[in-house]
Amino acid sequence: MIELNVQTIAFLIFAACILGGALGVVTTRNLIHATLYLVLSLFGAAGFFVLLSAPFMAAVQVLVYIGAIAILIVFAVMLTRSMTRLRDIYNRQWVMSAIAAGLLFVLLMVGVILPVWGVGGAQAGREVSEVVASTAELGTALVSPNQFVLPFEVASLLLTAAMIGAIVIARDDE
Amino acid sequence: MESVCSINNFVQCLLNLGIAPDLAQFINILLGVVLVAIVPLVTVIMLIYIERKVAARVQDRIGPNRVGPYGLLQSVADAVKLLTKEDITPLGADKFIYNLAPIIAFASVILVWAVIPFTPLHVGADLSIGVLYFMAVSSIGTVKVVVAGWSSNNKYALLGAFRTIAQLLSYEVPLVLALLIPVMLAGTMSMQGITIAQQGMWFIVMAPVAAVIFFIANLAEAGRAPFDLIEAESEIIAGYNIEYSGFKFGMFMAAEFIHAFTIAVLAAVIFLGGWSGPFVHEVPVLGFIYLGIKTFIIYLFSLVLRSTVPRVRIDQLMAFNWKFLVPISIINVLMTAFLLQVVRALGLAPDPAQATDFVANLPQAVILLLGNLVVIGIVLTMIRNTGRRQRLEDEARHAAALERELERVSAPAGD
Amino acid sequence: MVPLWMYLAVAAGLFCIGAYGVLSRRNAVAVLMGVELMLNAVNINLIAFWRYVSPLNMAGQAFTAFVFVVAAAEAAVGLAIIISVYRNRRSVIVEDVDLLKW
Amino acid sequence: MAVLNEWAFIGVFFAIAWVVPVLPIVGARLFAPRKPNPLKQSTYECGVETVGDTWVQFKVQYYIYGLIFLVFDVEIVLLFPWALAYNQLDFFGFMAGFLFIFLLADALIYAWRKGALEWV
Repeated sequence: MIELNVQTIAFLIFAACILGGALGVVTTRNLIHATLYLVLSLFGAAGFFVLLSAPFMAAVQVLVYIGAIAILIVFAVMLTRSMTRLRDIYNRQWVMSAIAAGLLFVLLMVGVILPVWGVGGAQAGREVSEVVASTAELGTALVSPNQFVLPFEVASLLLTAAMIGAIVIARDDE
Repeated sequence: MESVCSINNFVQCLLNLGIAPDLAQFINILLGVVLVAIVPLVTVIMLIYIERKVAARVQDRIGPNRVGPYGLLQSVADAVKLLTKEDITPLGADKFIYNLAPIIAFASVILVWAVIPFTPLHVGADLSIGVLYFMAVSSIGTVKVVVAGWSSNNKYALLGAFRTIAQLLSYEVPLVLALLIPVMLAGTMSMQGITIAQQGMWFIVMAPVAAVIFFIANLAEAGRAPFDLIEAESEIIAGYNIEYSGFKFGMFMAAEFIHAFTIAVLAAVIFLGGWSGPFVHEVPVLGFIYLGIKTFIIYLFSLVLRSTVPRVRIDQLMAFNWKFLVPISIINVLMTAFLLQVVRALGLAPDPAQATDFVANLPQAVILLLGNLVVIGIVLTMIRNTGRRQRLEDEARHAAALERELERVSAPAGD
Repeated sequence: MVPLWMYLAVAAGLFCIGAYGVLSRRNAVAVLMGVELMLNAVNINLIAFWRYVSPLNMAGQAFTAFVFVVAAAEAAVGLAIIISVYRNRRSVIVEDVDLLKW
Repeated sequence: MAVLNEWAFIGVFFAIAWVVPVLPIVGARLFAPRKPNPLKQSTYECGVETVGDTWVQFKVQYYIYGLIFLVFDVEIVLLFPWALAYNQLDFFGFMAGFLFIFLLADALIYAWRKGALEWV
């Protein structure tokens, strides 16, 4: 069904990283370990982006998620250190949550993904273009008035606001 | 001609021998990886010797001179010593993660070499996002600090790790801001592309401020003096790698040395034109030599800096970054962007066809250089004024304290 | 190339695992990690659709970039809130933060 | 395909970069003596047994630096496509980038005036 070439093998490795890491995140008691599993999962996603010819996004993924957000989570874990050795890591509704998540997955797969994009699905036979837009085109699109210049500036504003808010909340002065 | 096997036609050569195309491709890649990886591994052995010699000379000592001729085999002796040292894992350490940290440390440094262009023809992988690849790989370096500091189960290691992370994170900001300028000038993020764009004019002429910021921030990223708080022995013993011994500690050390050399190579590639030099297109191997010379000049400069400048304090370190480097980098990016628009409006930008021509690049370079000089002038004036004010305040405070002291001493005598 | 549905399947799996983490963990930091996983699943979907459906239109990549921005803002503010709550109540267990509950 | 070849190189390099440091560490086991005892394996804290938890409480200032870094990192990374395409941008493109960086500088000025950049 699917030919086994280098790309497929790489895909399988990265998929294992993503899903294995994600399972580690939600099941590990030790939060530092959970963060490292999160890093593994995010790294797998970066590999996916490379396979999908979006290397810029892969670099951003590593730079922002692994280099910054994961580190920030470690800081937060350390700052709230007495909370890292809870006896119960799950709340009372964890069985319900597991059922809900499982059902959601089945619904997504059987209800949406397989009938439309799966083998013999409605959209499965689409031609995939070999030509891919470059990162420079992303740059032009981001500041072009007909495309994304407004979201671009709003993103900057959002980050500024987030930073100001977070500083005000996190500092313990006055 | 065809019967000669060299790096340049290796795949063809293997195919002639009757090897399957996929396998030939794989062998080619593997050989390339080994060749690229050997460069830093071999140089690190030399670097330790050179570093000790230079530091010794600056401090009016002789340095290593016992092992082998001129002490040349000192590094080998060091390696053998580390290899035979007992490898102690502290009780309560998180074993798996504890062993992972030195490996991440080494891998995160050596991976940068994959995108370094050695000659016009030879580059490991000419990624279209080379510059960001370097940033991404070096940001993995912070993970090693977290991992090492946390898994050692030692207060000092954890405290050192936190300081180190604060330093590494902070200095990444001016580093990335400084990298924006070569990308802007070259119009590409590939390392090879940036080198080619400097055929006409090195970027250090067009963007000296960015080059200096890049160099300083990289020194801090590598934890080199004067930013070596990471291993400030007198304050936090040895920082995050305090509990490591034997060859795991050796891995941290080797990674640090290679990192110091890597930043020199990156500065040479991004700002000093990499392999470019006379006759490089006729004899590509010359490019390797040019790059080596440029790299070693920068590396020696960082060594002299290491031996002459005192270590900064942690609060000074942070203030220097956030209140000095970052604002200057932001102003620098804006100024360069504005001047490039001015250059384009005046029609002085070099024609893409003549991008490698020195004269065609001259007007643009002069305008950018003038802009940079203005920034440097303003910054130096501000530093002088601030320094003068600070000195006057200090002197006034001292004088007041002295006066109080004199009054206190002389008062009983008057009674 | 690997067919599109396999990417979507991995993304759906990641999303559901993240959702499970958000719904079931007691520690607020772990809940936030679950949210990050879900955002990542979204990113994988965006890039996969961009590549397979409209690789010449920049909307997919631009959206991913904005998801990065939002994820960063969310992590920064979310973790700051967690730290603040910990300072005031000595706990980051989500069930303990119940002042608004009656 | 050629582009993915470059990435195949990175992939192989990645594998090698992990193998290279593992070899001497494992190799050292052959030469190095191994005589662990509790005293030797105790943590290196001035000879005294570790008192209390290793996880001392940290200053929130570390988090603040991390936070400012995160915001800057994301913003600058978004600027890279802009810088890459700068040769093709007109004055409007410059102004868009200028506004973007200006807002970034705003955040820095706020943090500065608020005293969030002070170490102590």
